Amino acid sequence: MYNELIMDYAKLQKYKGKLEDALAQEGKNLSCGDEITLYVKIEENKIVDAKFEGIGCAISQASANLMIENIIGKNLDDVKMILENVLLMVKGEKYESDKLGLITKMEDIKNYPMRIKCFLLSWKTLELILKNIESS
Amino acid sequence: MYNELIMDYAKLQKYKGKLEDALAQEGKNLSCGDEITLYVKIEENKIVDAKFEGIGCAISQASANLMIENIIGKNLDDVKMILENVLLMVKGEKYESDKLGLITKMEDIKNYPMRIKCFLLSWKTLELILKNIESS
Amino acid sequence: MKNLWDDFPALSRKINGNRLVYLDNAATTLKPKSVIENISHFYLNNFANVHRAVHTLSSESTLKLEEAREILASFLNANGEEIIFTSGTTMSINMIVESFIRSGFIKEGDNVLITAIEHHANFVPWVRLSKFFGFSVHFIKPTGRFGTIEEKDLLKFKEFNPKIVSVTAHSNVTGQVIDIEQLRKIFPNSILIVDAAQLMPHEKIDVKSLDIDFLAFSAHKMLGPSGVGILYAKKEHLENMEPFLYGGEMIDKVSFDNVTFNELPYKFEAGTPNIAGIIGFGEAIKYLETLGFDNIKNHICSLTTYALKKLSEIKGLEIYGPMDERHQGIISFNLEGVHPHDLAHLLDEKFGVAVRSGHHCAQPLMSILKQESNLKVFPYGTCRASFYIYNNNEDIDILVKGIKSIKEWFNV
Amino acid sequence: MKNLWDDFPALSRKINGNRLVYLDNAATTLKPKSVIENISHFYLNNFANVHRAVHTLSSESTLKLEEAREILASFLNANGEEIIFTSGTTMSINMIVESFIRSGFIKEGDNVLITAIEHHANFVPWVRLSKFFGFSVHFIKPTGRFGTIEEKDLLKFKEFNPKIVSVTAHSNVTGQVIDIEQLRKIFPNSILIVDAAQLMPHEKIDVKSLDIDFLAFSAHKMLGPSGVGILYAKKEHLENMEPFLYGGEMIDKVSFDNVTFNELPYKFEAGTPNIAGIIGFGEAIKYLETLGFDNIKNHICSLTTYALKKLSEIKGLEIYGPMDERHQGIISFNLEGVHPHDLAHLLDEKFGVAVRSGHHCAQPLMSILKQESNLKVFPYGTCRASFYIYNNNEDIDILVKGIKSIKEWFNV
Ligand SMILES: Cc1ncc(COP(=O)(O)O)c(C=O)c1O
Ligand SMILES: Cc1ncc(COP(=O)(O)O)c(C=O)c1O
Repeated sequence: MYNELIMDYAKLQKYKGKLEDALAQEGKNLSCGDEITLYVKIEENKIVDAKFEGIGCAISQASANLMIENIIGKNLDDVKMILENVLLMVKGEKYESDKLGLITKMEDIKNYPMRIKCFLLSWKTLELILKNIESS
Repeated sequence: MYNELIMDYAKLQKYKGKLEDALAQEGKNLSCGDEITLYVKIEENKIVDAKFEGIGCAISQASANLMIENIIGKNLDDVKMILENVLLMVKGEKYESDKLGLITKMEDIKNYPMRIKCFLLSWKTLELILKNIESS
Repeated sequence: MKNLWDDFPALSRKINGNRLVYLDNAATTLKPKSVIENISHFYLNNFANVHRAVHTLSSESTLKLEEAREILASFLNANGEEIIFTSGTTMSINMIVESFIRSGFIKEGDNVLITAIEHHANFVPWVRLSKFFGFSVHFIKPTGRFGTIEEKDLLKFKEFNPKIVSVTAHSNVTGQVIDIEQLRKIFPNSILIVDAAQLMPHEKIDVKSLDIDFLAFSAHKMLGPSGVGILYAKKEHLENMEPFLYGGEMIDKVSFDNVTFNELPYKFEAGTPNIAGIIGFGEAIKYLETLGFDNIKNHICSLTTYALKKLSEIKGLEIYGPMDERHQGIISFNLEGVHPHDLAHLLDEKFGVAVRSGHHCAQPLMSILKQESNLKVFPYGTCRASFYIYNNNEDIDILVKGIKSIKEWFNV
Repeated sequence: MKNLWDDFPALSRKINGNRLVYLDNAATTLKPKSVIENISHFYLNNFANVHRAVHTLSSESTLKLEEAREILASFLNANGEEIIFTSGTTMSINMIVESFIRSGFIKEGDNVLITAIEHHANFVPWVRLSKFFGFSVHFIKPTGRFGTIEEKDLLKFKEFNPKIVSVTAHSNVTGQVIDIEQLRKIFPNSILIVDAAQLMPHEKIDVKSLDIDFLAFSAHKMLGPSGVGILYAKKEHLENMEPFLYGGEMIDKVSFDNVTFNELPYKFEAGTPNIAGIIGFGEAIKYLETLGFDNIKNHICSLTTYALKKLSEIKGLEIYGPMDERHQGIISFNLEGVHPHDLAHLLDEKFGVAVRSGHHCAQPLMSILKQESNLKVFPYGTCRASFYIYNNNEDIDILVKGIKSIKEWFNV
């Protein structure tokens, strides 16, 4: 699970911090108490910037960084599709790997049921944001 | 378990019925609803007669008949000793077989946990009578 | 059905020199080699605690446990989060009743409808806890042949509109299969609880199309290990229900004065589950599905028809239950003049036939059978022969021959 | 202690090319061949339902089950009728609490004393049900080194004279062994409940000489199968207590409006028990007694001493618990800058070492450790290494080497 790429993404600082004038959403990992706040700035149905705050394990940090790298610049429909494919990937089901780019380097997570929650922390937080947008 | 001797004792009529002017005690087998009433006549610390009423399986009937045959004419101390040895026998523990006579033909009962209650129905009723005598 | 004896090593045992004729399947079934080996293999290789650790063994154990949950879920046409692992039917039903009380689902004055033919597992929890909490329990009484529930018995309670209806889908004494679809039609607004301990081994149940609210059954009655049961419940109920067992894994946050709960189904699974047993149960379901439930049902029905015919030829044998197409897999009877314990014991000792005798944890039904019995003395119990996939007509012939010989021996 | 690896086939597994170093014994232990074979053999040959039938298989199953009960009884110095088979520690403790409530043993206004270091199994049932039933739960707070309970912490509650004292005998996080004799002396009049899930695998407990009222533990933490637990209780309590589970086997007479119960211990054992699991547990106890509990305890203590020494040499490693002779078998720690999940995962992936990470079902204790921790960020969890009979010093060397390498890799 822990290859150089994941470790590099775990330590990445680029997407860490607070974004002003952005949607903000908190997420929690029940199993270990890790918490994240995700900031997403959306313009004309497109994610133009995103950052996150919070500390956690290398898996959750790498996953959050990979997520942000992959959603910036995408429109919301594409982001939804990425999210769907990520959820299929962790369940070990068929998914479109060409939609996920480097995220597929974490595919092995599906074999570690205890770590799936770490991996999904940022994604579940993103899902909440998308749901809030839809319902408003 | 079911040899000729046991079947003969199961069908024995000699000790069935009511005894007037005797101690009477009811006993129940929780597991099958069988009930017995045991009558015991005691004179000068000695069992001079005994009978029983009630219906049940062959094992409980044979056991009741064998019991009565073995306690009539014995004084209460001897009866208590017989009872103790019977209880040891069904638990598969060491007992004095020469005290029990034909009753030992039912020793195999110890391997049938569900039938031990059938076998003990009359003995447990006798035990109650002995306890009542002691406490009065 | 093809001969399955090679799959069930226990069938090659000799009982006092006779081949084992195992007809006590309603109490518990034998286990196929594949299930036994699956359990051993798991203990030898992967065993670790589930859910809680990140290491390889624990991950493997967790994946296997959740795979078993998915097998059970698709077997019932339910979702994984609606499948709760318990230690057996008894625990599943107790869980429902106590959780209903804690959650305020049943309160003083509420009405619960059960039948008079229930196994104690679906009788005692209701009757006993109703005394403490002031709700009322009502009983559907069977007016049909020897303990058989007829449609009119159910209809009597239609206007009564009970809040909860909790019924066995298959009597463990009379062998009567209850029509759940009919039951649901008569009680469209009630919470419907089905004790499927006996039906599940014989028939596939689709909880969605039958609109069942709660369903309980045990692994050990359908080739699985002992100590494992299932509680299926609709998600909407589970979400609103207070847990029955509190402890590890079922919580979200715990502080000194507050507790919040984990998501479904874990909210209802406190403590270390019976990991190996659950995985073995998954294997048992796979085995049964390979045989096919249509084949299983046909096989059991044909055995039952044959047995009912042969047994009714024995004079002095009183057979309980409907004795028509509702009668499946389980036959209870008494032989005039022979106590059921003696009959069962002698069948074992002299003929290698394992049947059960006693009240079968259904004492209320026994008191009903007593009223209707034509025997001189009704022994408050019956002998019961029950069939499963590895039985055949020869087994029944041996049973019948055994009963006839014992009858002669007792001179009745 | 002699090398036992041949008895534990799982130890010959390779984890990502490394030999398995299994240090997650506090979660569950591996199973010896003899226990696995015992279970298989039972399923292959004798399996039938217990108590209820007169045929050979059922009689054999019943005798074996009751033999296991006797093994457990003499192991604890108790009587058979005081040994109740449950599905695990969690179920045993829930059984006590709910039965106390039903029986009126705890009522509004009563005081229950537990500790802040309890596993959720001995925490959540009390705290949650106290909300419904109005009794109060009080907490002994550990003032010693990182979660260690000192005598003075107990003495604070002496005058308080709580009705019930329910305490773990061995913390599953700090590894501290609690002195039960001392506890009993301080609370001579309280009902004393001991959660022995962790101590039982390491030490013999004599319930009579320690005057314990209730004792709960799990088979799977001491070489036995999953899905089996024990509740020991003094007969005088059991006689006055309302059952927790209602159903078959636990009753005496059942009518439409009344229920009377079976004798002890069956009154508390409703439904089909985990027959094979219970018999396997008997075999596990035999295995442990052959090794000898003195030897087991010595072995665990010597491993712990060695591990504490080696681990404390690692800079940046914070070790919790007393770190003196009370510290046995279980060691929790955190490495500054590395999340415990990462540490545990990497120990598995790169070194074959299985340890647990997380809150160990002891969240209240985590919040206490957080307060005392010197880490920059306390992760609300720890890594935990726990030892059993098959571990040796080399296992600890591999653990230590692993931690050191991970530390380098993370640059901390
Ligand atoms: C101290 C303690 N109590 C209770 C439990 C719960 O045991 P089980 O999960 O077997 O019910 C555990 C094990 O996790 C424990 O360590
Ligand atoms: C109809 C019915 N319900 C419930 C039960 C109880 O099942 P278990 O003993 O597995 O809990 C049984 C089995 O004895 C049964 O036949």
